[in-house]
Amino acid sequence: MSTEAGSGVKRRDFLKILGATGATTAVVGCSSEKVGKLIPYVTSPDNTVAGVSQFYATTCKECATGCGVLAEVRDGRPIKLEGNPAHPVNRGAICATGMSAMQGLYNPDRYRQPMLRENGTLSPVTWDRALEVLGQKLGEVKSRGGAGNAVFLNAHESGSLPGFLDQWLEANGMPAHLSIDSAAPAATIATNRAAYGVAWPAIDFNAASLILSFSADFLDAWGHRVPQQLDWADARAKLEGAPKLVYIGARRSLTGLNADQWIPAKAGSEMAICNAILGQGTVAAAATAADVPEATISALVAAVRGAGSGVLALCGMTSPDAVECGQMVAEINKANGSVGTTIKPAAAHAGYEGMASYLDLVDAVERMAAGNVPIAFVRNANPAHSMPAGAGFADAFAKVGFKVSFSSYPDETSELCDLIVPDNHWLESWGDAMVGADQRSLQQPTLEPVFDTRSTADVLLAAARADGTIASRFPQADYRSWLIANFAGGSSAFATALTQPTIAGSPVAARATRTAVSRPANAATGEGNMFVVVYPSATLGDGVGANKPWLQELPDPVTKIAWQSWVEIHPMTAKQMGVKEGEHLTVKTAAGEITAPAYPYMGVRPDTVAVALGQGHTAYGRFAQNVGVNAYNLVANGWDSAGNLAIGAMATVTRTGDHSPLVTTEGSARQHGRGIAQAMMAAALAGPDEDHGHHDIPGLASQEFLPGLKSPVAADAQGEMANPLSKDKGQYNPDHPTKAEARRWAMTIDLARCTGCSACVTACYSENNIPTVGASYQGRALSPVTWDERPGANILKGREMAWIRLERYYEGNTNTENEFSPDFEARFVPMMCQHCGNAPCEPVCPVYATYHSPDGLNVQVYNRCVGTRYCSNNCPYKVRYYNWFGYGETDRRQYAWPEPMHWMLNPDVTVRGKGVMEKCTFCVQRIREGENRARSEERELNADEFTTACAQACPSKAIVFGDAADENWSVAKLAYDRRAYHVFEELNTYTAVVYLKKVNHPAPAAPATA
Amino acid sequence: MQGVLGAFHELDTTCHAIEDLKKARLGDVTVYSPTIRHEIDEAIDAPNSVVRRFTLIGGLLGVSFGYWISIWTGDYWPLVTGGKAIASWIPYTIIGFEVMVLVGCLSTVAGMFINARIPRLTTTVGYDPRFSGGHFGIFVSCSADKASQVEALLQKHGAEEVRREA
Amino acid sequence: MTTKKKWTIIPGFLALAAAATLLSAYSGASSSQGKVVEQPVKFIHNPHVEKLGMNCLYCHSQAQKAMDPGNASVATCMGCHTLVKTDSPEIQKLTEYWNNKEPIPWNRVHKVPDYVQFPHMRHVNAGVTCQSCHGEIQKQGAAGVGDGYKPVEQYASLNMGWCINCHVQGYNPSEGARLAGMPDSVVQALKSEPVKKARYDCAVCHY
Amino acid sequence: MGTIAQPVDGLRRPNIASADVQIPAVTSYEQVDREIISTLGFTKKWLLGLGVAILAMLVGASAWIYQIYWGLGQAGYEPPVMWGVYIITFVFWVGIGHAGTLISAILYLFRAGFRTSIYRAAEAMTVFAVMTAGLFPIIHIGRPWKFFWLIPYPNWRLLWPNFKSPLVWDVFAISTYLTISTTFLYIGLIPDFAVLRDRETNPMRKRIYGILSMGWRNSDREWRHFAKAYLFLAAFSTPLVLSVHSVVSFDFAMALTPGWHASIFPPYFVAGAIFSGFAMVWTIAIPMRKWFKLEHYITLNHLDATAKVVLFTSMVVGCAYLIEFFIAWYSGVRPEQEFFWNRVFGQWWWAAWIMLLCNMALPMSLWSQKLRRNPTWLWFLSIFINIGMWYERFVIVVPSLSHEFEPWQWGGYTPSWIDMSFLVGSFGWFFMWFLLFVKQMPVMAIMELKEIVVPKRKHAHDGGHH
Repeated sequence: MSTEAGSGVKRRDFLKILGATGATTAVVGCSSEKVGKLIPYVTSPDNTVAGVSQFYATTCKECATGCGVLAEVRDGRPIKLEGNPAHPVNRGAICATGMSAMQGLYNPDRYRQPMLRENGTLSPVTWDRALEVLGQKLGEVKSRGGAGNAVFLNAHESGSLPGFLDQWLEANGMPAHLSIDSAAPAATIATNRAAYGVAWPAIDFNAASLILSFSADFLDAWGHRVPQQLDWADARAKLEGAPKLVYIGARRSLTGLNADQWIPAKAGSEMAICNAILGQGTVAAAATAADVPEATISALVAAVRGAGSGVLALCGMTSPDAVECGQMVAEINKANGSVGTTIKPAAAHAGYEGMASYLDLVDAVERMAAGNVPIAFVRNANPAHSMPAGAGFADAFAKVGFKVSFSSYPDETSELCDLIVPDNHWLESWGDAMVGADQRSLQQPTLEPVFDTRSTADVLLAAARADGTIASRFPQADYRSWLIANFAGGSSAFATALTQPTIAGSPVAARATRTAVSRPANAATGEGNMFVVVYPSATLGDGVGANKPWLQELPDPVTKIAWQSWVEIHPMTAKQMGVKEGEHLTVKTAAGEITAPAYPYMGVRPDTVAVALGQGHTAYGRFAQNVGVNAYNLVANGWDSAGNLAIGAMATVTRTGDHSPLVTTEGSARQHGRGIAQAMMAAALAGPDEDHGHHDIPGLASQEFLPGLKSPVAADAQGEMANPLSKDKGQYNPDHPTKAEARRWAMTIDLARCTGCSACVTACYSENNIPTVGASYQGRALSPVTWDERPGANILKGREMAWIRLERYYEGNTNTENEFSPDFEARFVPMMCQHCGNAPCEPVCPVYATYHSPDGLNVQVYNRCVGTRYCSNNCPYKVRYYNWFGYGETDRRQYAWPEPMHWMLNPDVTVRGKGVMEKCTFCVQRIREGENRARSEERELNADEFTTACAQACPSKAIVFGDAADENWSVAKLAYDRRAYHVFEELNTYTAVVYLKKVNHPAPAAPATA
Repeated sequence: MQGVLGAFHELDTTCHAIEDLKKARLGDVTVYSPTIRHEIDEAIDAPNSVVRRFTLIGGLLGVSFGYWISIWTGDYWPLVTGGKAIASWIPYTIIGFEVMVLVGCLSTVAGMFINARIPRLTTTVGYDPRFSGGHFGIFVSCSADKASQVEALLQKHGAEEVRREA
Repeated sequence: MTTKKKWTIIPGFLALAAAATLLSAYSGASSSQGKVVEQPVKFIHNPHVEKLGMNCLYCHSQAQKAMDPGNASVATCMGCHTLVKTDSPEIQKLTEYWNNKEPIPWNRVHKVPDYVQFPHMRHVNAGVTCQSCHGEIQKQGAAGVGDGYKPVEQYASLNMGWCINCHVQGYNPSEGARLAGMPDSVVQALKSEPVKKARYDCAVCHY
Repeated sequence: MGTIAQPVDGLRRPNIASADVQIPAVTSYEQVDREIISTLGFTKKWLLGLGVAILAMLVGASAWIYQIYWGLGQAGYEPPVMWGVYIITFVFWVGIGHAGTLISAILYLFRAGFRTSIYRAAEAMTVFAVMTAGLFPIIHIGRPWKFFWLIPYPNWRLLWPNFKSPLVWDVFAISTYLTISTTFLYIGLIPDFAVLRDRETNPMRKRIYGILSMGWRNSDREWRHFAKAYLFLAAFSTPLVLSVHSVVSFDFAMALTPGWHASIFPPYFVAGAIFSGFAMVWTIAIPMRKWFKLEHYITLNHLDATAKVVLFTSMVVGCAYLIEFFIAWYSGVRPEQEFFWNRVFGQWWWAAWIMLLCNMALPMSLWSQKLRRNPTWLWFLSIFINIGMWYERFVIVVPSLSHEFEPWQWGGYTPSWIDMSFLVGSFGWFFMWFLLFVKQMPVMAIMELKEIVVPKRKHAHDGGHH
């Protein structure tokens, strides 16, 4: 710059420039995050370490089974439910419904405080006001002497609470409460009580050699699902000696798909089949009634005779003649002497004792309709949704003087009530459940109540103690002290008892005996061109689970449809009616009609359609409202001879012409020769192992690397042409000080055990903060101003996020459109990231967001991923999932955990933001936690010290995880089982997940083998 | 620098003028022409351009840098992807090739700029806008005493215009 | 100044700014090293650690058991300060918190991003001294709570390159001991110890 | 219809043009200057075109902002189809980019005569096509604000990109290609800027052209180094063209997806690129030739020669399709066979048939010389060819991803309104730059045109002696 005056950059300009550049550096340089807080305790509670989980044992109250559950509590709130390994009922397993209780606890739509109906609308009130109104109303009813006509409807549960309720009701001069459960197998309970004297005898699959299931879906939603599935899987794991299952029914349920043979008996023909088996009826009559070849029936009769005391006949029917059929089935067991070997009344499960029949409920509704019920209480039951429209519950309920609801959810029934006194969730309250005649499983709260709710028993105690006349009969102030009062050893013994899975003893107070209402059966099947089967959904039950996004997003184990109702119709019938998948069908029975998209399913008889219960809520919350249709509208208000709701009916099915795509996660249900789900006959197990025997083709993937499960990590793929410089293999060097390379995390999945129940999918959602994407507010924009509000819209675009999915491939019977044949097989394959040694997804990632760790994991680093999605394109298993929207970002419209549901997020796992790829990580946080704990205790990892969430929850114990390089781990032995194979071996990916072939058995009642 | 400038309109006359000037060796000759003409190049008979050396060095530098950065970063933080070697040189050949082309071309351009001495900030002596249009120009830088000889020679070869440049 | 010269200022300015940004991005200036954070109560480590010889785990009791070491509960402080130096204004502030049964809202000084899982217990149990990462904390507050008071500051850059260097080259126990103010004999003895290396692939800290 | 002029005796063959395709209607250097520079004036039609292009570009830009805010979910991606319109448009524009370099570099080495009058427009088209293509890798990734992680810059996290990934090769290939073709264009433009500087009257534009021409003086020293540098740039660009589109094809060939995993991809993509590139040259050159009245520069011989190249590359591409089907059948690998059956009769049969029609059937019309020399037919054919080529990439990307190894994850794909606005935006962006270029810089290389024009000579026949 020239220095003469007036020219060149003046000093002042220069300083200005310097200032500006300095400013930009400063702005960019220092990170201006706001300062975070480090809040200590005032006085730190004993034996709690902030950031380390505590496990509290409690009992699951989602259904009557009463599984033992460990609630993982982190910093004062449960974040996950796991099975209690020591509990005799579920032995460490837990089902999808059990785990989803978390979403019931933190449900954003729960009542947050008491509500009172003032001039027509329910408005929040304080607890004092609510108790005052309750006391005043009770006083009025008792003073006017109408207490004798009160009605208390409680969702059925075993344990001491029913006894307490009856004590309270009796004290107030009110009749005993009705313990109702519309999803329970009422007809089977009635026949069990008649035939074996107990509501639910123990079912021993291990002792059985031939199981006849008359629509008894013991792997779906019938009876005590988890213990049944545990025993079933253990029995089937005996491979050659496994019991054979014959499923007799009009619709092949999940249990049917696991059966060795399906006899598609026409609805109502079961009685004839039983007669044929017992020899009281002719085979020909049974064959014509069931519309099944005569040879099959005679083969069935011969097979039953051959099985002797190994026969286990179960009846799960709900048709008008269900009770009579149940008795005939019991006869079959007795005739073959299998009572005591396969059916054990002595070791009965006490879950269903004391359940009211449907007739009792109808009687109560009629009394309400007659207007002489002054006060009605409802707790956790939702008859407004789960009763046939014919019963007219809503109008009857309207005539009740004062309606009190203890339910904590705004479901259809509590919306009709005048006073809502929200109950604590079972994870927030004390209690117990009876799992055996003398086996009591205690229940303790795992956190301070999330909202301003109180346990019902405490509310009732408060009301009773406020009423001078009966205050003396209730000395204890709250339910806990009531439980402890009569507990041998007082509260200290009670505290230690809480840590036991079950304790001996009976409920504190017994249930009051009640004379069941009995009337002659009045169920009629009505008329129509097709039969309709209405069955409780395996995940949503009859509607209780509808407001939980995990259960809505979990595809139905059979049809793989989520967030929707559907009508199952046989492809042949669909073709005759000119109906394609997704076209709306109207199913009209005498009681009512529903319209839903058609789902061609070859597992129903051509003359039958099937609809699942559970959907169609008009209230209940953002995830359940106007999703699907309520199948109860199809059911008439009829009951069988034991007073239970009879569901079977005839219907006319018509096309409506409009169409909505099925929200399904299934691409194609056929393997197209890819060999993903492999199976072998049980007999072949005796023969030579031809798969892994000879090595005639060197380098053949299926033989070469199977024993060498350890992939050639870091061995140079180009062999000797490798770059000599790459000798420094970093941690992949076996003698690197960290010894990381010595380990090889692997997993085996036994397809012989897996029943396709999808509990592993929900366990993965719960452990790894996987977002649910199907809610109606999570769709994408169809145009700058309109959003796709359909429920399941994202799943229509194939964007579900389940890291592990349950694939259901069919075998056989490919000509389903033209001919009906029941002989097809379904194979279930849990498919997750295979953590391949030669992972195709790793070399294509441009930023090392995915690589192969020395201990055999295919790692996905969320904060390094830029989202090119090439890895998902290159993955032959398609197990990588992408965050299309900010499901994990709180300020997003598509946020997946509306407050307070984000409390259950696992703090050890990153919640992924938008634009990032995610996949199964073999629960790397559990591996780290195990390794950190081992290092803190200065020892090596013990064999089978920890496992992944899916393996832990699996009710079939089909998944085993561990270090395949260390032979003490059980996975190391299983990985070299003769049934072991890798999916897509020919792609040379060296997967770390080894599948064990499914073992098929010849159809027991096939004509050829009779 | 001063010298004589002659503007021609025809190609053959320009070539003859260049050859005579070369024989007469009166001063170094700069020829302006609107485009590349081989006739002029042969008349000038200048040595082959050195740009090719720049290209060679640039290319070799590029390929070695390409390989080096790939292998060094691979070894710096050894992460195995897809069972491939940490420093697997086969894919790195592509990087080597691309960087070879990049550095090769840029060094060629640099070579051209350096040798042709552009970008040129000062205006040049003896340049006339017509030489980028349709005319050829010959500029002979010589002392004043030889200038008249040069002018005569240019006139002889039919230069349209001859003038002295300061 | 000819218009030509004036025009060159703008590209010059841009070049300078770009250079500054790049340099700061690379030189780690984007870490919050040396960050000084004011605290509600002027706590001084020196008298506690150096003079009284209290172990770090007395207050940060979870350093061996959890990912985050946590901080002393108010009860721990009041264990001594119900009697010791109750006249000092800082202790009066502390007692006031204690009387209102209100936790002391300490400000967090060291923060790793939330996609990093930094397990304190793994490092503490491996023998890494606190001072290796938090600097000679025992000297903090030696100048009392007067005007010379300097609160706890972030000693290390806490950025990824700094962690990785320690994992790759290994932690030198004698250097850790020296920083922790251990006697020289211990420091010399530890010199013969091998360097402690650790795994440095991504899944160790990012999952 | 320009007659084919015989080479003028006594004159050395021009540096670049073979004798066969001359521009006899152009007689003098001054005429070249006058006619080429006349194309630079602003016209209302040009302003209208620019306005439309900018509007289209803004549609794309606003779609991008919307997508960055909401996330890629707004696009029509339907797993397993994780790549869609953006990658198809990326390969489409990179493909178009290659013809420019082919014409200006490879044909320069072949001394092809018809190159001279179309190579500048083609080279500019290359630069702008690659600029458009370069945007798409950033648009299609989930976290576009972190795209710089693909570049090996030193950072305090000590992390480097994975050089084994085809996407990092892409970054190197596309950025090298953009740099080299821009340099090649600019070096060729320097002498023309000198001409414009000397002819320009408006002082501001004269100053800008002066700076741009970097003080070029047409001296023999400069021409000598220029010729050598130009030759080497052309030499480097030739393998670069072939390598860049091969690297782009490696994005697919390196994956084991059925339908992608084939070693025919590099030549198949390069032939496709040249094919669609020449089509875009027609789309641009034919209207330009009419509106700028340059018919006597881009004569029908030129169009005839380019038509022969298009015919050739069309047959190569067609042959590649047939080879792919044969290899799939021959390999006996069931996923491959199903894929190719699915490509022509599956869910997107219409896309495959559009591709076959536009890329194989229609170009066969170029066998007839009458059609080869009919500009309006060539222009319509070019539009169809580019539609066909867009669908070729569609047929490669989408059907293969939707029907892969895992039948359970078979799915569909429907582009959303965001995808389409990006496609419109990319054309807007390309034509905006091209229209700006056409009015700021000469659409034909003035200095190279002068090279093939017969220079004035005093004695016509004896010429310079040797």
